Amino acid sequence: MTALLDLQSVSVSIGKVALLDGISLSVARGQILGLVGESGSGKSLTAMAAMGLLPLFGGRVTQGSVRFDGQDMAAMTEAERRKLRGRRIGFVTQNPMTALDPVQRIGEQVDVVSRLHLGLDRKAARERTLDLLTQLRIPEAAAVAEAWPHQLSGGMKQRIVIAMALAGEPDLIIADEPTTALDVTVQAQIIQILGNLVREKGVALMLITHDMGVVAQVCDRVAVLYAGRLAEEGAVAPIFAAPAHPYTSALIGCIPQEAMAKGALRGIPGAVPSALAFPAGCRFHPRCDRASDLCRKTVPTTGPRGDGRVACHHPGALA
Amino acid sequence: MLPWLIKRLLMLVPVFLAVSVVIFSILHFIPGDPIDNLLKIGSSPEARAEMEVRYGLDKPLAVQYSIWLGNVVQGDLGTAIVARRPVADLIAQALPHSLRLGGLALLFSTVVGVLLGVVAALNRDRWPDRAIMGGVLVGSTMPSFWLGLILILVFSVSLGWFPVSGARGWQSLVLPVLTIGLGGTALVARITRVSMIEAAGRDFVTLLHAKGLSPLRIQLGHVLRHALIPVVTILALRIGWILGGAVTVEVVFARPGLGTLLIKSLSQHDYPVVQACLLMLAMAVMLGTLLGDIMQALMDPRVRAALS
Amino acid sequence: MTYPLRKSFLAASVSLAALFSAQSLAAQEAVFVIGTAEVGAPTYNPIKATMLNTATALLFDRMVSQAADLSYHPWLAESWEEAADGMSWTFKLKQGITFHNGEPFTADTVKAWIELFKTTEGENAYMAEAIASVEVVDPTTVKFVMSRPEPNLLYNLSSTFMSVIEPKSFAALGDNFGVTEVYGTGPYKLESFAVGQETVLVRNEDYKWGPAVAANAGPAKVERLTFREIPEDSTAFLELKTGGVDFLLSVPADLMGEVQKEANLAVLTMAGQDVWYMPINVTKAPFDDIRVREAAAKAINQDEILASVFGGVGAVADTFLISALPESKVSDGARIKFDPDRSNALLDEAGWAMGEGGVRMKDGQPLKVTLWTQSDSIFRRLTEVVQAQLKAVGIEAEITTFDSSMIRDQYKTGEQQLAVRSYNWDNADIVDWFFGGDRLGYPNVSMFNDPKAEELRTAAMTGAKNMEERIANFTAYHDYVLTQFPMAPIYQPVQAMAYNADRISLPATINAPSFGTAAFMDLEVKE
Amino acid sequence: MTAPLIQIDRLSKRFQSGGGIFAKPRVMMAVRDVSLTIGKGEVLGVVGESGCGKSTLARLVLRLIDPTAGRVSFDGTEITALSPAALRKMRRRMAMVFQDPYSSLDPRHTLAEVLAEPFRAQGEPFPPDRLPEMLAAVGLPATMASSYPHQLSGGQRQRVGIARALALNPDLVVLDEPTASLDVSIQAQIIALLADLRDRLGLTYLFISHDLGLVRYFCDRIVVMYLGAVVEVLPNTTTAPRHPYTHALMQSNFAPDPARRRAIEPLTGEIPSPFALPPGCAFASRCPRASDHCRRETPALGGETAHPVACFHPL
Amino acid sequence: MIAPLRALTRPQGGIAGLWLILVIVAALFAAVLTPYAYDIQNLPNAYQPASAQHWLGTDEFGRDLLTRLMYGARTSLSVSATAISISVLCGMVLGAAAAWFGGWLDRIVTMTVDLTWSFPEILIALILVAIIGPGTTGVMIAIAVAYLAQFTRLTRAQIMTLKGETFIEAARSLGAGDAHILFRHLLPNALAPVLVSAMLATGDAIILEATLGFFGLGAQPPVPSWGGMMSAGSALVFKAPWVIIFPGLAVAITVVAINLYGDALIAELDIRARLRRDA
Repeated sequence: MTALLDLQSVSVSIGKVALLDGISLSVARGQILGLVGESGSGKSLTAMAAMGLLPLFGGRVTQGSVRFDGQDMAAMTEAERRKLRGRRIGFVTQNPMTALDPVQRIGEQVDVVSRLHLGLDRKAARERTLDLLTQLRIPEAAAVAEAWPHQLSGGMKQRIVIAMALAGEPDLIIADEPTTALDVTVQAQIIQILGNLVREKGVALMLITHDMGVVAQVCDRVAVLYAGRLAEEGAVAPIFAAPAHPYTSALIGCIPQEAMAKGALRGIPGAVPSALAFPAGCRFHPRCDRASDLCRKTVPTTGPRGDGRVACHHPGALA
Repeated sequence: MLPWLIKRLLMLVPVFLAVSVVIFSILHFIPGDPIDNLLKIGSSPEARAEMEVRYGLDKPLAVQYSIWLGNVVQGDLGTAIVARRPVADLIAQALPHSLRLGGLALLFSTVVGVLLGVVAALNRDRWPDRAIMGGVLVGSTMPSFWLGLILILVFSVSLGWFPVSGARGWQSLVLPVLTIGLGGTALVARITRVSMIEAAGRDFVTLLHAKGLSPLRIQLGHVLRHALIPVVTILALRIGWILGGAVTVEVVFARPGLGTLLIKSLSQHDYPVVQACLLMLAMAVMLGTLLGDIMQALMDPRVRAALS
Repeated sequence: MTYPLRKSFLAASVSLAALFSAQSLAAQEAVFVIGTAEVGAPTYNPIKATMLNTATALLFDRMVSQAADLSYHPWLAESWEEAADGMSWTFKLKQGITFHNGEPFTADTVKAWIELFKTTEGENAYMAEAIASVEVVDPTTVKFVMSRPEPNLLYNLSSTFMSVIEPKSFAALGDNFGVTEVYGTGPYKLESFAVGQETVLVRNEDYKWGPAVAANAGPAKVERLTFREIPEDSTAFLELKTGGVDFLLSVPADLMGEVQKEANLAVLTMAGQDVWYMPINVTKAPFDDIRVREAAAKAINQDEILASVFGGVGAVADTFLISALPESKVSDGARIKFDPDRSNALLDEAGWAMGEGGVRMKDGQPLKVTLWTQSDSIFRRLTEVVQAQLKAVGIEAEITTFDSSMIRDQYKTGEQQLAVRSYNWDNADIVDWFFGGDRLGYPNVSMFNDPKAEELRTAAMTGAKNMEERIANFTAYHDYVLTQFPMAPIYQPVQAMAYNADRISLPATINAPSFGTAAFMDLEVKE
Repeated sequence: MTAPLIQIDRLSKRFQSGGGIFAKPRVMMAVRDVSLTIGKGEVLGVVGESGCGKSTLARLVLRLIDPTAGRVSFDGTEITALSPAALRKMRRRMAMVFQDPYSSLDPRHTLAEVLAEPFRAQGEPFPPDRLPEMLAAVGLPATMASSYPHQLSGGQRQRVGIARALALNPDLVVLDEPTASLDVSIQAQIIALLADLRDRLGLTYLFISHDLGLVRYFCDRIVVMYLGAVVEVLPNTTTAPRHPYTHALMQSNFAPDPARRRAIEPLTGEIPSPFALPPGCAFASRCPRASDHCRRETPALGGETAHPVACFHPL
Repeated sequence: MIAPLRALTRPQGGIAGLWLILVIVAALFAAVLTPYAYDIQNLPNAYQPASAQHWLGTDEFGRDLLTRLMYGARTSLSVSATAISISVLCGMVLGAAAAWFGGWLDRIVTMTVDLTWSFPEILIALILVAIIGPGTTGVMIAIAVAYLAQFTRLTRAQIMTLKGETFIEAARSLGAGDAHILFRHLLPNALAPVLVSAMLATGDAIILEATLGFFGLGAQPPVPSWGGMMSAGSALVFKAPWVIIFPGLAVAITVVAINLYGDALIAELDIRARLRRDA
């Protein structure tokens, strides 16, 4: 399977602060990549780097390459990148409540994508919009298209955002914590819709989340980020079966489960460090129960493990 | 929205009544008596009493108020005691000048202010932004009478481009409009810039970029549209402020208008005129707030929804 | 209507201006700025008003006109005759005169007018007080029957306040007369009047009964006159300088130098009719002590004020009347002149010893008084100088500024101590006006009520059978008032006018005491 | 079940919004006719989605807001009938930990001041020597006493919030989604701390959460709320749900185990507006089992006393 | 309070602060700093342009302009600052009461404040001076009343926002009484934004004071105030323009400085968002 989106050793800074350090990951058509980590780990920034939208936040790629369908994004002009966005890369944001322009009708906000990228006229674009809304099981699509964002519920809005992401017939969808702001019952709805897209349309999906349960449930591969670095990456089943990186293992252990004994849930001690004061060596070492002097001094290299990779001086064994 | 509008208009009635009470009563605290201006020196108390009867000043304040209000509602603003003519005439003479000056100043500050605000916001924290915001700050800190005098000194006295004073022809409007407009420009530019920057940081803007829209289209089609909502609202709220704030400029440029009429009548204790002027300004303020609400509702469907 | 633009205009702006101009200024019109003292005159009703502006003089005519030498000449009255005992006057009227509304001017008109004048409420009725009744002898002859001799009658009849109005419309219009409509026999008709802003007059084409003192009997030479009211002298000057107006009817002395710097501007001066003075409230301590009054009066350095505030234009005042009036020739001892040594000596004598900080003290109280003035800039400047001059002899004066229209109410409270004022009048009866014991507060700002002065006053006002007697009586009255120091005279200006010599031409001499109808009849606009 | 500490009897709360001289106010029943008991030493979980009234219920229990109807008794005292002064005294026995660790601490107060506040609020002198102990109890170093909230991480702030709640040794602590705005790793820390404190101090918890998984891990008994009403009370964490809504909640909770992948069966339909509840069962619009009966009549909480459920067609 | 000092370390805040300190020092020590008196006239010496003896020239009474500017700063700054202090004090009480008690009190206060807020300050001040009479006291009260709406509004908005904060609810849950919440939480938190906006308003008040002075309603002569100095100068704008230009510049530069320093202070206190939300 060839990668549609391929990040090679990407480092990102905002101003003088280095936030991402040598991130490599890829996602192929028909595949769901889960990108996991706590807040401050650099998940959203990775998404922005993939979209070429870092300048919006005053950021830039300082090292490494971002390739989409074989083309280096850095070598493209801004106009070319703009043609990728919306057309070949769809984006689903974290908070559907604020993702829509509150003073523009729903329909127009979806229409613009197919008019801009597919060259459809007003009428054709609206037909396509209604078609997409119906596909996403939005009842009374025509009425919704004429509605204002504030008239819709959160789950409905997120489906509109997904419709916008789909309107350009993209090859890749990047979904940045698409369910965090939603109620749990609605969350299932959205996850199902996204999963179906990959199965039915064969698009690639990069699903950013902090919820290992979601990853376990829908992703093919998972990349775990910690403090701007990649901790572990690989196929979902082996990693959940036997996490190599202590952080991955700890994250899984943080999800309360019915089967868990009382007192088994202990969390990870400490907190994610600030980007202004990343610790030396392995950045996870202050919170890690396997940490040695080596971890405190030397940055672990990323080595292969199974079909994936891990960056740890003391990785766990394969199952 | 129509039921809301009707309700909103009905709401103006108690406000109007409250305002009229304040306006009517406050003037009676001002020391001095307009009758003194009319009476012959050394005239008898009887003559004075007669004069008071003639202008209705002998009755209790509450009665005077109800008579006055009754007349005002019927469009009769009374007769000026010192100027000795219907107050409505005086207002009719002054109002067009004020409206012309205020309207043009409003237009000027809106157009120039929005333009500057947009340029500054698009160049945030770079030199055009700093230059514009610096200039705008300086422009807004100059006392308007002083600015007016300096403009007269430069453009009228030295260059001879515009007349020094008066209200005759478009030329005489240029400097006063500029003087008032500069202050308003500062306000508008600042709000536009801040709202643009704020709006540009909202989530939906990121999504617009992700949809592949061009930055210019995003800034002018979406961000500016949002930024204009507070600008328009505040401008509408400040209509009365601009009309009344023209006082100093009207004095400096010796222009007729509500402001000069008010000042003059105030110093002469010509109650009916002062009351009428204040009432006009209060009405402008009230209509401004109404206009602000309407504009906001027109521009923002959320507000519209909250209203219906 | 637009502005005649300055010649030095940039060509571009000229063409731009031409594009936007609604119409260009017709040659036969001129724009005047009336003096700041006349700004805000609310009406052109001469019977009722206490304040009239120059335009009034053009709407109406008077019975008689006055020449520069203060002699009286025919106008609406062709000739007149005073009875030997002064108890009646007979006027022969000109024929064929009509009012602006078409009504004829006849002896009946005069009778109706005088009756209106005497009965209409207002401050001016005293001018016709001595006229007991008016008899219509024939359509062109009227006889005034007097209740007492009135040597001042011709003066009163030449005053703008005794302009002849059209009696029918006056009665019909009520308070609107002089505001919305006005009908006189004058050389100009009212086109529009916006109080405090401007008045536009158009020529009365039928006019041919101009005053004898004017070369042109009518109609007037300029078709249309605009009188603008500009409250600030400097603004008015700038308008003249930049071509916005053609003529300033009053230029304060401190601007004279500036006017003279401009090549195209000309200055016209006429004998002054104003006196600036400092009333002293004789009832308020410490000025209930005549020594303190004298000290304050003699602390005023008139020469310094003339030189510094008024740029040396005009003359010092050392009596209450303009020096052109014979009644101003009082005894030398009565004249009030700057004498700081005397001031200091008097204050020492009165027990006010010089204290710390240059302020005199008595019984632990500082010599602190109030000094009221008007908000007009020239008043404020003069007052500040007066304040400094009083301080030089140890009197600390605290300035309070009032709006000119408000200050009269304030005087009526009697709370004032010192003030700076000016008046404009060219008749000695002004002494009565400002120091009469029955007008305390205002106009008698000094609250002066002296039994001896009252006796002298009655004699001056009503006791004279002819002019010589009247002059003698008034001189005595004036002399006595001065010795009581109810005020300090400061300055008498000249009447100064400035105009754009490129646009306006004036007759070589203006044969009138002030710039009025006679001057306007002969005034021309250059093509 | 032990003796009840809290007895809630037919509690209702109505909110009005908007309204003015001319506008008709919009009325919302945030809590509808809720009756519950909380035993001494028990951890009672209340679970439901946003807008279900669980936070309102928490505030009603502490009488931070006054109920529209119904009663709350605390240890036999009816607190809904207490005078303000008596209520203030009572407050030392019950405390609350809030959802947002950022806005629940006054930005201008140091931790020492924050922890002194419970004493000041009760008009008692603050024993400064207790400060290190109070901080240690929630796992914070004593050196932090002079720090300001903005110098702390979210987890640390929430620890301060817990320390403040425990300052006066209360019997009941109401926990209003104490971990909802924290990262999972920190959430686990806080839950562990809360469990630890409960064991050591014998506290009674009313634990509000939207996360059924968390509630099932942490609580003894679980109350499920939907649009203001209790739809089911699970007597223990292992009981199978009987209400279709509880079932759906459980289905929405993904286990971190790829081996247990299953087909996702999300709910369809829209949640009715709380301002305009339809007649009948509030869940009917999204319920796969709903019948016409459900749309007409409101099911009462009934069935087994230990495991009541409000449904005409329970699982 | 460290923030005011920290604000000085920012480049703009530093320059602005320096000017303000300079003006305040000049105002306080005018008597020592200048050999001239503000009130002694020297009429022959009138209208002198700038020279070595008179750095900014002399006015129409021959008095040293720089000296009068320094003494004028005393009047202008003290009148404005005092007026704003009164205004802030009353505004905080009114605004806090409205926000705290709500109900009809709040409605009436809000309506009054909204209406007066839309009225230009200069008009309110002019009417009040007409009632009270001219002079520094009148002007001070007039300015205080003119800005009352602004501070009432701001305080009310701050308290309303703070009332919704969880820490208030937390205090209440601990049994804290109204006084405790008002004085230990609400007012301290509302203070910084109100004080900073009071400082910015002082700038506006200086302009307002100058405008009233220009109308001749401010400090009465010979006491100089910046506006009063210009009112004398307006008649001679072409004869001795410096008489009016310099006081105007003093006003403008001082107000710019207050704004720049205020901006720096806002940045230091990190309250921009709160000020904007409530504007």
